[in-house]
Amino acid sequence: MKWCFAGLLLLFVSCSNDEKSIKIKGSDTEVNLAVVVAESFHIHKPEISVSISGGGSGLGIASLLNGTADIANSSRRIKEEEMQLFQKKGIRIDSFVFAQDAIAFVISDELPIDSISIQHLSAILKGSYRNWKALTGIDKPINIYGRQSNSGTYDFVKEILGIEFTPYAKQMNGNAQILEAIKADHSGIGYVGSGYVTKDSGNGLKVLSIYSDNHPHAVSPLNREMIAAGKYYFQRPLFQYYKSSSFLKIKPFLDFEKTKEGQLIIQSSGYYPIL
Amino acid sequence: MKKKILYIFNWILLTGSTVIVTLFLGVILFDIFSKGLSSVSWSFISKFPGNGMTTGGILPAIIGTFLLTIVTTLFAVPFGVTCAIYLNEYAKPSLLTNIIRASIRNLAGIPSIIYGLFGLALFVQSLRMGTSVLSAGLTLGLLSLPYIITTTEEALKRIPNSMREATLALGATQFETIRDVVLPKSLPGILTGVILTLSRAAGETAPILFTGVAFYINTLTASLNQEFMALPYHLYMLSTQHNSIETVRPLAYGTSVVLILLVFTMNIVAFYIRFKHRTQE
Amino acid sequence: MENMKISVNNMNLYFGKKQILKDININFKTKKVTSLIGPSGCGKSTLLRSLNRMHDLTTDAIIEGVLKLDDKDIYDKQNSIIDIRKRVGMVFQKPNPLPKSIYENLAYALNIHKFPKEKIPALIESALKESYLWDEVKDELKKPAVKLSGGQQQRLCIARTVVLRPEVILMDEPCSALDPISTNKIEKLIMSLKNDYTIIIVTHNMQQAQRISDDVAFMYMGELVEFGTADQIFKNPQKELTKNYVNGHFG
Amino acid sequence: MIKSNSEKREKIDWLFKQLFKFTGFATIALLGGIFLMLIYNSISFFANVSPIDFFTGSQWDPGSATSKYSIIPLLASTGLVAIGSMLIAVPLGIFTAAFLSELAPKKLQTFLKPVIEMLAAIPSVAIGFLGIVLVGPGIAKIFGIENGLNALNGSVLLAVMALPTIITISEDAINAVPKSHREASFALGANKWETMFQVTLPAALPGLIAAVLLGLGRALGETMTVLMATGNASVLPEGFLDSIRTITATIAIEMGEVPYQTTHYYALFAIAAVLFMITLLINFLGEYFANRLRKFHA
Repeated sequence: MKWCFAGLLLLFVSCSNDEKSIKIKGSDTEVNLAVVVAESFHIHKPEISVSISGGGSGLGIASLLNGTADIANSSRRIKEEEMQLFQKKGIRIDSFVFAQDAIAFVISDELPIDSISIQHLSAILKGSYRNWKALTGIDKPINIYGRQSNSGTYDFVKEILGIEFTPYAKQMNGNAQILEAIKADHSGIGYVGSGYVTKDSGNGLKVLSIYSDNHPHAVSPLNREMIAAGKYYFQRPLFQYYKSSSFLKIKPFLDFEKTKEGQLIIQSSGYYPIL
Repeated sequence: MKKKILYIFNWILLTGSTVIVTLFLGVILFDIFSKGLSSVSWSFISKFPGNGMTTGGILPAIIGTFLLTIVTTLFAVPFGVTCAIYLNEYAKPSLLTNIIRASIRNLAGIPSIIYGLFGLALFVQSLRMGTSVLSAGLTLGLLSLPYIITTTEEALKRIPNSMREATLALGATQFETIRDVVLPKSLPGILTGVILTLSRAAGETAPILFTGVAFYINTLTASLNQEFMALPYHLYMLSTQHNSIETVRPLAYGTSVVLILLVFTMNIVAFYIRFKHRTQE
Repeated sequence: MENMKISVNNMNLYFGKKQILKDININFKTKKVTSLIGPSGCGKSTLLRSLNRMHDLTTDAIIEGVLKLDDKDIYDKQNSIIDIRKRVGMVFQKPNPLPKSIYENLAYALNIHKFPKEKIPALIESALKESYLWDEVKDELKKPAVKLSGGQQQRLCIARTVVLRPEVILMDEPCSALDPISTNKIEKLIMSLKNDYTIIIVTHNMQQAQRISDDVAFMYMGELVEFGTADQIFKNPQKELTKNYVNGHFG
Repeated sequence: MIKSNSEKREKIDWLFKQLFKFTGFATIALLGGIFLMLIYNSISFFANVSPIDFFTGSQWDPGSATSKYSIIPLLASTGLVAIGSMLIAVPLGIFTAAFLSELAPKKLQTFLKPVIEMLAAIPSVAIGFLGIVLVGPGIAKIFGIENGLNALNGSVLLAVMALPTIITISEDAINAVPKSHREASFALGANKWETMFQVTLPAALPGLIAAVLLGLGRALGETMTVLMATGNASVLPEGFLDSIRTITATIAIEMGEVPYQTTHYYALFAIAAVLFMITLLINFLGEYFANRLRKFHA
């Protein structure tokens, strides 16, 4: 019994080397990319421990605010009200764009369309179109597989289209679950980060090209050149937010992302390097 | 004739139910082991995940679960056993003690995620332990306390009063009686309860979700204020969060096999202790 | 004037609101065997257990009156309960050896009372001899005590009490769980122990009380009905109640 | 010298008594703290959001511009999936318990009891995993729907998890029915089945109710399984084939990502408090029935 208490005490005392561990949180879109980067980073700086958690972009920013993360990955810009929370707490933050992402709209390859207009997409996501008939001639209900409200992707799509999602949109835990669902559901439509569709997303899926009044030529999110030219409608920078005060601690990791090796990893994971 | 049909119907009802329940376990174990056993190898349990967690092993998750269980044990066992000793050996039997006892029993039925909330509010925030093995371990410790208190009290209750009187009459103090007779004699019972509780804690996911578990960590968790990977969360992550779920499905199955084997081993150890103790008596 | 070892004056005992013992006055003589007899539930065990403060852990027990060991108040807070129990040992109805070896059963009390280490083996040997157990167990002192027969276990419990050299030994129906042969051995043991110790024994067995006692106290419904020498109580009881009981008319 | 030894030992005894008392109370206080923490944070929530909206609205949508905090869809989801699980688990559990105590030969019992204990030992996350890879696709196929992540999936899995509790307690309850009851029934000429359905099971009823309540408590509080297997759509469910989102899953999804000490954060504590009250009530009721059984047979 006595040594139990002693052991407990020892445990409390042995909390140290906080400086050597970096906690990265947030953005389901960026998490797998961050894992791959951290794996390579370990080879260069094995003394620094990097732990990564996913969730949504909101999770990352909230964790940064709550002090449980050192770097907040976010696939969207920080919101005004979030910024206010940081100011209220007197925390100064900086950001770093380490890659670009394009959001892909995915459907089953059994549906006979390859591209879709922004207007139709908005109508579907708002819930005005609830059947594929008007668009494809096939009489099937439209099932929307979206993300949860904390997701940066969710926010991004919502804001760029200027809509509110229909409450019938299913809120999936992550990009991967959306793909799984659409693979099984031949009348589904969903959106994921482009990193999820480039490699081994499996068969049965189709990535929609997007066109709008300004760009009548449909652009695929997998088209590297068009993205480099900034021509895809749903493309966005991927952010990493951090507290200004802890910059020195996380600098080695950010530096590694900027190296050629880092950018190569980003590219091979299906994202687009910073220009 | 009608009676006979009723007979057969009843028999089928009861036997059928039992067969279905047995089948549940059979299907669960068959599915997981038939698809997962081939993924499990020495390198699977001794290597880090690689290539964006699509290859490699689950070593950090095993180490994380191990560390977590140690923190849980060091917190829950001394406090739980002490509390049980207080309730059973010292506290006067009154309405208040009975209410406390009933509350503790009922706390064992509180959803585990609520312990997670409390752990977040208390350890992560108020006590500033951050998201870490320590916070998560203590949270699981809280979750384990009611079980440990209840099972320990049951073990203490099985010690007949005549055992206590034997030493008391020799001039031993109450503490000496507890130390020299009550605890040694109830040890197997306490141990069984503790191991069963820990096996439950090791398989828990909800309470560690926001108290310290990480998706991935590129070194082994070496200090208590670091985040960690854990087997049950790893399985959750691989089956719902990973970007190529199909590719990592064998890893998910392999992780389930390791997790279930771990939990079953702890259960078997506990049952063995109980069995051996019972036959000795 | 005979030497009094324990004296009980105007004692009342309650469990909660229920009165168990009513106005007890009794003196136990040094180096004599006193038997407490009476029907079940008359309070004789309760009285016995109050002599070495075994009720202390029964939280709702209230004891009034003065109980003295020699001239020391047993219930005085100044007096250590440890010392009281060391001087007043107790043997229970059912043998309750500790879950240890035979040797450790005896060594236990010596160790907690910090007897000098080098003296312990000799003390144990003499206690076992005194309890007529030595010849039966001397070759297997390491054996777990629970492996002994019931009678042997009870004699071990007596030896465990004797090893501390107490002044008084309380026995709560020590033979009720034993066969006649073991009972016989224990009775013999009691007869020899009374040369050195004051013995107070609770028994249901009239013949046994007659055989071993110097004094006998008859209790009924929480009251001490009659107290006297064994001859007096069994041959010439003063009270009708006593007469009926010892003649086996009730109880 | 001996005197001082006793004094020392009594001091140690006293010290340890205080230590046991202190840790005992500290542990109890810590566990009591859970309750206070929930209440405290819930009060902070209701300072911002009216309880009427909380208990009457129909939308849980904390992310939108006009945040809506209504527990109703979550409560309905939780209730639906838990009741569904009971519809499956209660008959299976009670009949299995009856089989174990009335029909099964000793040898079969020694085989079946570990089976039930092993079922109880399987971590919830593994059950949830099977919901994704096995049960969900199966349900999708049987009902011809595209996606099996729905309330029915959750109910099946929760039934599996609640079964060990229900079986164990029901079996105790049936075993506790005195032999004399059965013998009396046999003596009146009733056969085995009539005795079981008309005498034994009714006599064990309080225990069976306790079993169901405690199983229900387990199903209501389960997190990982429902989080993984039910699709997590926070709308009012219309049937078992709808995706649902329980209280536990909502906490699991959203707690990690809310800034601390905001309305949304407090909202999660408030729904947790509601869940806490419900499970506490059910557990106390279960205990009440279990005690009645004990007293009845004592």
